[in-house]
Amino acid sequence: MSLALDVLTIVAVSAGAFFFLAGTVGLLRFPDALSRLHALTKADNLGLGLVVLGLLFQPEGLFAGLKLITVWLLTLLAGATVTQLIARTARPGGAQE
Amino acid sequence: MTDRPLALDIGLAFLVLGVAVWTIAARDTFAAVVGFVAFGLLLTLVWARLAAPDVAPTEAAIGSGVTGGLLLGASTRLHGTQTPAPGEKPGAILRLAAAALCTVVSAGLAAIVLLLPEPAPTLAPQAATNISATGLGNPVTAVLMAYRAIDTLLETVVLLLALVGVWSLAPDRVWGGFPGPRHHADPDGLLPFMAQLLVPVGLLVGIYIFWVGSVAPGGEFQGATILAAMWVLAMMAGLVDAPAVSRRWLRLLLVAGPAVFFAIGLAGFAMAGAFLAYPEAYAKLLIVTIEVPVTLSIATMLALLVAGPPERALR
Amino acid sequence: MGEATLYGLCGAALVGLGLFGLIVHPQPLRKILAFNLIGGGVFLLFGAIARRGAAAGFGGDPVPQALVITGIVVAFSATALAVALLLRLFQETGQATLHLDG
Amino acid sequence: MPNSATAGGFLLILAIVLPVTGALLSLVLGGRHAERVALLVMPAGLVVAVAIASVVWRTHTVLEYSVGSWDPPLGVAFRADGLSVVMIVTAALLICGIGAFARAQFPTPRGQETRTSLVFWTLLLAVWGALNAVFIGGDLFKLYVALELLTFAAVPLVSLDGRAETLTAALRYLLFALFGSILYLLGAVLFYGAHGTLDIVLLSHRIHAGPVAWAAISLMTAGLLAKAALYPFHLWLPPAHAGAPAPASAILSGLVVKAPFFLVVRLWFDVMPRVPERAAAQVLGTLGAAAILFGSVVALRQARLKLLIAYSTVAQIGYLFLMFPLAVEPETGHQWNTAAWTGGVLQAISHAFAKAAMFMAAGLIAEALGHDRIAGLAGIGRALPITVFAFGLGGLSLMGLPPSGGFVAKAMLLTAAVAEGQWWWAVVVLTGGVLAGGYVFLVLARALADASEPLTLLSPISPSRQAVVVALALCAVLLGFIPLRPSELLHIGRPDIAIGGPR
Repeated sequence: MSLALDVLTIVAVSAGAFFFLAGTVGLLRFPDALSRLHALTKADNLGLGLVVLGLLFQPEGLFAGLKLITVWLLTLLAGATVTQLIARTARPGGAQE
Repeated sequence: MTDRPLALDIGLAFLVLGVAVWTIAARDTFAAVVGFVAFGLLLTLVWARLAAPDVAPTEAAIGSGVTGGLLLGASTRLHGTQTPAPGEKPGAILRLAAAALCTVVSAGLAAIVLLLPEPAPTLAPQAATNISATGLGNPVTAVLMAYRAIDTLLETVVLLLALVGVWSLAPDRVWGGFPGPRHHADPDGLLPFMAQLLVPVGLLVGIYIFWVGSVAPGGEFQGATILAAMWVLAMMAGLVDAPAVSRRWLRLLLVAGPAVFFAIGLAGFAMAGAFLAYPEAYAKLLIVTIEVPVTLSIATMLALLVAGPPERALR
Repeated sequence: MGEATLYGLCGAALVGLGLFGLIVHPQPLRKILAFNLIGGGVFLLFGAIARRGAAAGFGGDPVPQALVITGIVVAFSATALAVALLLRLFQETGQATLHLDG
Repeated sequence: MPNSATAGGFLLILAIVLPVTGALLSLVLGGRHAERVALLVMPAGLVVAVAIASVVWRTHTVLEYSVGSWDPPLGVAFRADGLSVVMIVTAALLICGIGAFARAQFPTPRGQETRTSLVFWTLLLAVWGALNAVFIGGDLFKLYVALELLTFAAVPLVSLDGRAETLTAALRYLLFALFGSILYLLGAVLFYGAHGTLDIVLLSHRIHAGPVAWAAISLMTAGLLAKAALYPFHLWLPPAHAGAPAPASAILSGLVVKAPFFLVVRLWFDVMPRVPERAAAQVLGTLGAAAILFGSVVALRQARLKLLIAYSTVAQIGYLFLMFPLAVEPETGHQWNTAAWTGGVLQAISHAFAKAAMFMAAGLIAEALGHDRIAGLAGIGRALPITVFAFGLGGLSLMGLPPSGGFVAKAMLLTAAVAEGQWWWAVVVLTGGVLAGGYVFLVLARALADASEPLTLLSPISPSRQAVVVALALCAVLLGFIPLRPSELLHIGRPDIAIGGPR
C-alpha cells in the first residue's frame, strides 16, 4: 500500500518538476514577454499542482493536506493576477499607467 | 558539528552567492533589485537549513518581500536616472583597490569562521532552563519578549522614528495629508478582485502566525508583516485609501504597541520588582497583552513606511 | 565542515561583495541594495553562530536567532528611510545623485 | 531569578523611558502639545540625570540594572559609571538649553500642526533617549539598537527645510551611518561567536588577544569612526551639520557625534582593557591629528559661517582621538595616561557646550542678517553684542585658551604627550590651537568691524534666546575652573586605572 503511494508520489512530483523545468526553459528562450508569461504560468499552475498532488499521497493528516491545497490555490490566484498585470503593461500600447 | 554539508547546502550557498554577484554586477538597477528579491527568497531557504524557523518567515516577509517591494517601486520611479554620470563612475584603480580591500575583509571573516572555538559557546541551555518562567513554548519568542524585551521595545521605537523621518520629507503644503498617490479601483481589473479575495485570507493567516508565535515558529513581526502586506494590497487595488497622517486614531494605533510595552514594563516594578519583569503566574498573559498592540502597531508602521510621505493635502 | 560553517563562509563572502558594491556604485539606490547585501551576510554569520550553538534540544542558539529578527526589522527601517529620502531628492531635483553640484 | 540591580538602578530606566515616552506622546498629541510635552520632559529628565550623578558620586560605585531581572549573559544590563554620568548630565543640560532656544524657531500656530515643529520636538526627545541608551548600555547589541535609534532620530533633523542640498546631505549622512552600524554589528557577532556573550563586563573577563578579538574590534572601531566623522570619514559631516536648522546643528555637532566616540572609548577601555595595542592606538591618534590639521585648514577657507563651524567640528573630533595613543599604555598605573584619559573626555564635553553655543549663535546671526556669509558680518558685533560674545567664548574652548574647558582638556593632553615622550602629539595640539585661533579671529574681526552703512536686522532677536546661547558658552568656560588633574568622578567603575598614586 505504502509502496504504491510512494510510486504515485514519485511520478507526480517528477512530472511537476518536469513542468517547472520546461517553464524555466521557456522563460529563458521565448522571445517576448507574453509568451514568456505563458511558459511561466505552466510551471506555476501545473508544476506546483502536480507536486502538491504528489505530496497528498503521503498522508500526514487532513489538516496538512488542506494546507497544501490552500497553498496551491493561493499561488494560482496570485499568479493569475500578476500575470494579467504584467501582460497589460507588456502589451503594445499598454505601458501607460 | 563534524558532519559534511549536504550537496543541497553547497548548491544553495553557491546559488545565494551567484544571485548576490548578479545584484552587484547587473547594469540595470531594476534587474539588480529583482536579483535582490530572489536573494532574499534563497536566504529564506538558508534559514530553514540553519534550523531557524522563526527567522525564515521574517526574512521572506520583511527582508525579501517588503524591502524588495519598496526597492522595486523606487527603481521604477527613478527609471532613467540610474545611469551614472560620466564623472561619477569610479576609475579602474579605485575599483581594483576596493576589490582588494573587500577580498581581504571576506578572507579575514572566512578565516575567523573557521577559527571559532569548539565547542561553540551558547546560551541555549540558559534559555531552556528559564523558559518555564515566561510561560512560552518558543525560545526565540522568549528572547524577544522576556530575556531581551528591551531590544524589542526599542526596536518598535526605531521603526516609529523611521516613519517620522519618512513623514518629515513631505512638502509643507501637504502636511497632515495622505501618503502616496491615490489608487483607483479598476472595475475590469483583476487586482481589486484578487484583493477582495486575498485580504480576508491574509488577515486570517497573519493573525494565526502572530498567535502561534508563543509556542511555535511565528510571532509578532512575521504576523504584522502579513497584515501590513494585506493593507498595502488593499491600498494598491484602490479598495481603501491610505490614512491621512494627521488622523488621531492613526497616531494612537502607531504608538499603542510601544506605549503598552512601556506601561507593562513599568508595571513590572510593582508586580515583579523590576522593569519589564513579569510575575511568573501571569507572564504569558502579560506577554500576549503586549504582543497584540505591538503587532497592530508594527503592521501599521510597515504599511505606512511602504506608502511613503504624504503627497496629497487634506482638503 | 558542517552546514553552519558553510553558510558562515557564505556570509563572509556576502559581506565582501556588498562592501564592494557600496564603494564602487555611485547611484544611491545601488548603495542601498549593497547595504542590504552586507546585512544579509552579517545575519548569515549570526545564523551560522546560532546553529553552532545548538543545544538543550534547540536546533540553534535562540539568542542570536532573535537578534537576527531584530536586525532584519532595523535594516528594513533603514532602507525605507533611505528610499524615501532618495525619492524626495529626485522629486526636488529630477536627479538621484549624491553629488551636490551634479 | 537573581537580581543584581544596585540601589537607585531604576533611575537608569527612567533616563530612557522618560524621553522616549515623551516622544511617543508628542507624536500622538501633535500640534501645540508636541512642544509642551517636550518642555515638560526636559526639567524632569534633567532631574533624573542629576539624580543618577549624585547616586554614583555618593556611592562611588557603578550603578547597575538588569532589565526584567534577567542577568547577563541571557538578559541585558544597564550600567552607569563615572564616564556615563558625565555624558548623561552633559546631554541633559544641552538638550534643555537647545529646547529653550528652539521654542522661537519651531512655533506652532494655534489649532494647526506644522511639520517642522512636530518633527523637531518629537525627534529632540528621541535623540535624548537614544543618547542616554548609548551612555548606559551594557550590552553590545542593545548598543547597536541605541545607535540606530540615534541615527533615525538625527538624520531627519538635517533635512527639515526640505531643500535639495540638505536632502542630499541627509542621504549621505544616512548612508555613512548605516555603513558604520553594519560594521559595528559585524564585530558584535564575532564577539558572540567567540565568547557567547554581548555583555561588556562579561566580555572583558573572557576576551583574550587573538585574531577574533582583533578583527571584531577593528570592524567595530571602523564603523564607529564612520559615524563619528573622523578623518577620512568626515565627508558627510560639514554639509549635514551646516545645512540643518541651528538648534538641530547644535544637537548633531554637540552631542550626536559624541555617541560613537563614547562607544569607541567603551570598546578600547572597557571591553578589552587587558589587550592593549600601541600600534592601533597610534593609528587612531594619527587619524585624529590629520583631522585636526585638515579640518582647521579647511575651516579657515570657508566663506559661510555655519560651514566654518562644521569644519571646526571635524577638527575638534580629532582631539578626542589623541587620547588613545596617550592613554593606552601596556603598563597600567602610569599617572599621565589617566590625565590623557580625563583630557579626552573633558574635550568631548567642553566641545559639546562650546559648539552648541557657536552653532546657535550663528543661527541667530543668520536670522538677523538673512545670510551667514562671513564677508558680510560687519556691524553684527554692534547689533548683537551678546551673541557675538557667546561665539567668542565658545571659540576660547576651541582654541584651548584659559579659562575654558577646552584649555584644561588640551593642557592635559599636552602634559601627557610631553611626559610620555610622545612630543609629536603636543605639536599637533598646539598647531590645531593656533589654526582654531585663526578661524575664530577671522569671524570675530569681521563681526566687530564697523559696517560701512547702518545695519538693518531682518528680524528682532529676543534677549532670552541670546541668554541661552551665552549660558551654554559659559558652561564651556566654567569647565575651565575644574582642577587640572585626573578627575576622580571619571574613574568610578574603572579600577584598572590608578589615579596618580596609591588609593
